[in-house]
Amino acid sequence: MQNISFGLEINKRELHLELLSRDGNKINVKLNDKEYNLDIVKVENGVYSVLLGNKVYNIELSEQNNHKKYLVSANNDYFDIEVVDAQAKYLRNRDNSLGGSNENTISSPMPGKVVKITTSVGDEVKAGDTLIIVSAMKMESEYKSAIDGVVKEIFVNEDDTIDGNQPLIYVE
Amino acid sequence: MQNISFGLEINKRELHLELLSRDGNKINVKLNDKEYNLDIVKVENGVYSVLLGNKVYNIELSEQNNHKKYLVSANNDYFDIEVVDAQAKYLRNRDNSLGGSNENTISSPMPGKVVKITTSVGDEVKAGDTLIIVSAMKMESEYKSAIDGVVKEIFVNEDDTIDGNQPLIYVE
Amino acid sequence: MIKKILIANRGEIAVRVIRSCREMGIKSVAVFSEADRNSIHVRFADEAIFIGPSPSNESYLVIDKIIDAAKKTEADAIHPGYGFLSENAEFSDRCKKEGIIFIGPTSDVIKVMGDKISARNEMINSGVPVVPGTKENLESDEKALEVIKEIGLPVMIKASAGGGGKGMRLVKNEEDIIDSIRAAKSEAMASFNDDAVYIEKYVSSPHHIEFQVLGDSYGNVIHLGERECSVQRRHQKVVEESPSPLLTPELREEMGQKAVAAAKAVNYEGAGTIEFLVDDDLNFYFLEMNTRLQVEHPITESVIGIDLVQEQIRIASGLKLSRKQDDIQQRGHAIECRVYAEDADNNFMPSPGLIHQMTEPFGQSIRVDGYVYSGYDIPLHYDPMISKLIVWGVDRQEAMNRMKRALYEYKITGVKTSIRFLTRILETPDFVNGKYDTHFIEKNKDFLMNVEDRDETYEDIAAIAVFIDYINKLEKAGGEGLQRIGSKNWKNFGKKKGVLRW
Amino acid sequence: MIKKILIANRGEIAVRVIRSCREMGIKSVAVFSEADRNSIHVRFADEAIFIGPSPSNESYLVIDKIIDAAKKTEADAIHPGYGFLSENAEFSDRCKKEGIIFIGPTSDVIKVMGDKISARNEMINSGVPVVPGTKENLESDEKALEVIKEIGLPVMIKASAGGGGKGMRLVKNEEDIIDSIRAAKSEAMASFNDDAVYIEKYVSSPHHIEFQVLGDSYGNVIHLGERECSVQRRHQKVVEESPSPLLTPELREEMGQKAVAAAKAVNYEGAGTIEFLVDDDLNFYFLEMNTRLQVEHPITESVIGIDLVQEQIRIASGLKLSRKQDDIQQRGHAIECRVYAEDADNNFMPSPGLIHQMTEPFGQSIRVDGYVYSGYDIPLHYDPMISKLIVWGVDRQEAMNRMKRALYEYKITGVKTSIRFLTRILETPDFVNGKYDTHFIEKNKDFLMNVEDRDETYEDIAAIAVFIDYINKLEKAGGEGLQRIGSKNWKNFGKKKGVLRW
Repeated sequence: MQNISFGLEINKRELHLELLSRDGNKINVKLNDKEYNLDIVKVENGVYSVLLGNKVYNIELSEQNNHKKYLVSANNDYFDIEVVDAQAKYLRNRDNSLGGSNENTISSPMPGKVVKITTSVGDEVKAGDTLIIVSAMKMESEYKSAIDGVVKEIFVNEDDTIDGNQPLIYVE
Repeated sequence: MQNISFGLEINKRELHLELLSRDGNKINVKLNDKEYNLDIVKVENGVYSVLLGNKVYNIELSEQNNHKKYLVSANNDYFDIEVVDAQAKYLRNRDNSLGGSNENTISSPMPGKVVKITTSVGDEVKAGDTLIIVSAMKMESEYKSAIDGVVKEIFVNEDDTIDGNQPLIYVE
Repeated sequence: MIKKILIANRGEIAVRVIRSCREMGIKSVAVFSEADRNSIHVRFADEAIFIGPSPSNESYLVIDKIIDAAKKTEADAIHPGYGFLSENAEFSDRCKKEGIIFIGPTSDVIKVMGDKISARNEMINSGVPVVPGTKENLESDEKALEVIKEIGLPVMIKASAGGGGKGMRLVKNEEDIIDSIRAAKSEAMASFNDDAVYIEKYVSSPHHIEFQVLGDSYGNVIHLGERECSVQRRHQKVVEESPSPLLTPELREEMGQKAVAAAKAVNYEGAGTIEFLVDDDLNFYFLEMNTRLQVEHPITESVIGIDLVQEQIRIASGLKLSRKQDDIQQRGHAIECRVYAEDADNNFMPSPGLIHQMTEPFGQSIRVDGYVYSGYDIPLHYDPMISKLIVWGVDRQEAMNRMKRALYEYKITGVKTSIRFLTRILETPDFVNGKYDTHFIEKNKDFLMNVEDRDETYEDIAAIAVFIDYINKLEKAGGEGLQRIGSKNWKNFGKKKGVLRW
Repeated sequence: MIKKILIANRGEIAVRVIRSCREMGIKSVAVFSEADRNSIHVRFADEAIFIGPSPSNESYLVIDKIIDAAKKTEADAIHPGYGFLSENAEFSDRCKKEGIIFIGPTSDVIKVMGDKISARNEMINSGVPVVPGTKENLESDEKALEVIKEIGLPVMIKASAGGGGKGMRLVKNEEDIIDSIRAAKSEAMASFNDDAVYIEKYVSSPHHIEFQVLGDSYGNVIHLGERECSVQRRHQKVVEESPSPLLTPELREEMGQKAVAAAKAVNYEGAGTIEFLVDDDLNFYFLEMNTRLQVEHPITESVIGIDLVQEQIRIASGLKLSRKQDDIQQRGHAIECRVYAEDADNNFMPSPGLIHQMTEPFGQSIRVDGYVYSGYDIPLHYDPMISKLIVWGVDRQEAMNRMKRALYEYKITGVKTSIRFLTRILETPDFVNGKYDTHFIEKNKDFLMNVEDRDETYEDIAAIAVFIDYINKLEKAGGEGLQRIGSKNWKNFGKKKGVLRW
């Protein structure tokens, strides 16, 4: 049997997982240098029932915008988990090499509606300037530039409905 | 626009349906010679919310063994509905021409476990003879031959788990 | 205090017991057969342990396996739920020998109350009224004829070890007496390996009314009022309510006292139920005692404001009852409906299988004790009851209204259920007026099964929904299917930003 | 009696009102905006009618559209729920003019109680204690300085038309008085087009305790005991309970009498709530009256055993109150937790979006008043509250235990919710001991937000579940993905006869 293994990032901590063996629901997994023998069954949409020895764990997954990002809840705690395979590593490295202290893409972690854009392409802005206001569920949030720079691109219009983490304004 | 139309059988009553027009959720359908203007939205897996004028109807569908048979519940009433298109008509006609008073395929409407088979291939049986006993959920049901004849084929073994409406024994 | 409880059961009652354990801070251990790995009781417990193949006689009913599981998980107590091993004297004994607390009575009590003749005798000695009849096994035909002459026809012949209607005969005519006794004896021997039978006067159109009792290890016994359980189908309760529409306060008081006397007669510890038959003249007779939690216990919990499983656990831990009889007060009215996976229109044939989608009722004073969920495949091997719907109301009218509302909201697709049948019961005039006995379902069969007052528009709209669903399916399948029916504007049909694809 | 009610609201409160209508045999009419076609209130009502675009100021808040909908559907009454038009005097008036029963008070009562200065004056005249302060608008700086000297610092300056904390200033130092008054006035003018402000003594660390009252059109008024609402975040209630751990029977009696006096002062008809501030020395002061159903009304329903919406409808139909003050008795203890779609770890940012899967808690004495379901896309446009979880227990301890159990069972995926935050509140020693005031959340921030006592095994198992889920996904996608990770035995992974493919 070929080994199956790849990395995960959980709340920014990197993990390496390897599937050592499996037989039906019973799996043997190496997580970093810890071995787990689990009985794991998918019981509902995104819901896994896990037995570690006799101990019961219930894990709920929901896929986020792409297939590699998960919002996981376990014991009513939340974990942001991302699969880091070759493709993801490539993209991340590329993003990091693109990124740096002299650029800033503004986004809102919550989906919502663009209430107001207080800047225009070509404007010079200072770190801390409010550039865009997003509203969701009767709550408004202001998003500010993290750097001094020039507004290079605005990806949305006022009154647009936006997804969480979608790029809104690019400052360089 | 091309008309879309085909037949349905509801609790053995035949209906002909024709989609006259639609615009988003709003549809105009002809059912036999009655016209309906409905606002119909699928809200959950198999659950439709329907407005006829302002009146609210909730319809729950579940697909049965094949894609053309539905168990429908509405107002906690059950309807067995089958789509009767060209293919289904062909199959039905074929089945009917095969069938007749001198043959009998025994099946159980409920899924279950075969507890006992009281006959063998080649046995002569009389109408009313119990041929097979099926058990589900602590209840046993006996299935009898509808005709005098000879057992030609037995499709299952004792202790087999069976689906509802699957052929069990063929008598001719 | 007990620290960890193994629940030797499955389904709704396992879930219900696990809930009380969690609330008390007690660890719970689920056991599961092959069919039950993805049952909800496995998910809700703190621990879970596999005990064998799906048929209950290879898993849930095997005493050795349950004891093994309790030892492996170091459970200090076992809750048997109802059914399975809950009234098994050997199991109670075995737990004791293994040093595990059995949450239920001792084997002696189970034995005395499990044998109908010995139970009758205990009751007679304690002044609890029983149906007139014999106190011992009928050894000879002459004795039988003599006794029956004294009691008067009609009579019931019953197997002492009986249950489920086996070894039971109703005798109306003198010439049938001897034959009936012989038949009952031979059936009893075949079913229970014990041909002891006895005779009771036949109570016609009886009400089945039972009293919940609690007893602690200090000799305190209280009752928690009654449950009316006369809505029955094949000796199976379907709808229960508390208080009973039949009882007067005086009769309740008297029957409650007798129920306490019955429990005291056997030094009863834990939660138990005294079942009575009540005739139209309000004469009442001891029928039997159930030495375990009843399926319908939640209606008592609603009306009294108590958690019976917590009480069982406290009593088993050696604590005194926390309430006295005077603290117990019925408040408002509760009704329970048992929801079965069955086809009520087709002789109540079981309907196991996959639940496609389920919407349960919510809101004020509604309780659902269930265990199935959307995507769950109801196994063939166990009881067809999938949930109990319990409502409370200020009075009987409000409770009935609320139950009808809850049944309206309750949607289960994929399998057939008794929800519509239950709705019809709630609409039956005899039920609405609270004038019913154990012959209710038989008497009202025509009304209950009538489908002629169905709203035809529903049928048409159901057909249209299937029509649309099928078209969407063809559309999704694309290619051939799509071309066959033509296409205009279909791409967006039923699509909506963010809606999950089913 | 009212025959058909239009519910001018959405979300859980619309569903809740529809349920009572159905139980009473009253037809219900839902209204819905574009975003709400597939909301559950549309499915549960008897009729439903579209009223416009998603933003509430183009649909739920447009009086003309609501009135139109009521006329088209021939509703004889309108229930406003809470929020939206529920405390809008103009709407109440308009209903009256159109011959539609408004289920709530008259416009006069709404106006008097909506203006804080006039409400204060009504209370003072009726002998209901108010926080020491002014009875009228502060016209001059001199007057303000004089009044404040009399009351003593610190004081609150409040806008008479106020709400939501706007036009409100806390003044601790003498030198800040004049500036604060000017700032409050200008903010009040900007927000409410009315610069009237008044001064109240600042009650430090107050408890927020409110009394439910019911009044009929025959002048009868009763109170139904109190609700403790001190667990607040940004003036938003989060957890409520009844009875309050703070009150003594004597104080409850006294405050209840004052609440009744307050309602009688304005000839109050319907269900209303008198909010009080209570300080640590158990002095209490009228804060304001809410002339509608409160979000937290179910805890009163649990403890008293009453359906407040049914009572509202009966009163609006012109019936007399069915109970007298002496019939009202608190039984046991109830707690409510408000579940929000929000990210508690991230400054409580709203978290609208698609619910992938939801498991709601069930069992004894648990009530969920919610409106979202698996596959529902929570709209951006409305309040982030998705449900209220209400439990009842024999006593406070049992209620807390039950609430923790219910929160444990409550699973919502796809969006973040406040369930963990609520669980932490239930675990906070100050809450457990019942010793808390409106500063509870601020004071216990570190404990509430602490994540260090998390069980690390959960994190590992969460990672493994993702690992397996992702492998399954690659496997399903077939071809490339499958080859990349190799394959042995995968075909059957997670497959089981009859399990739905997700």
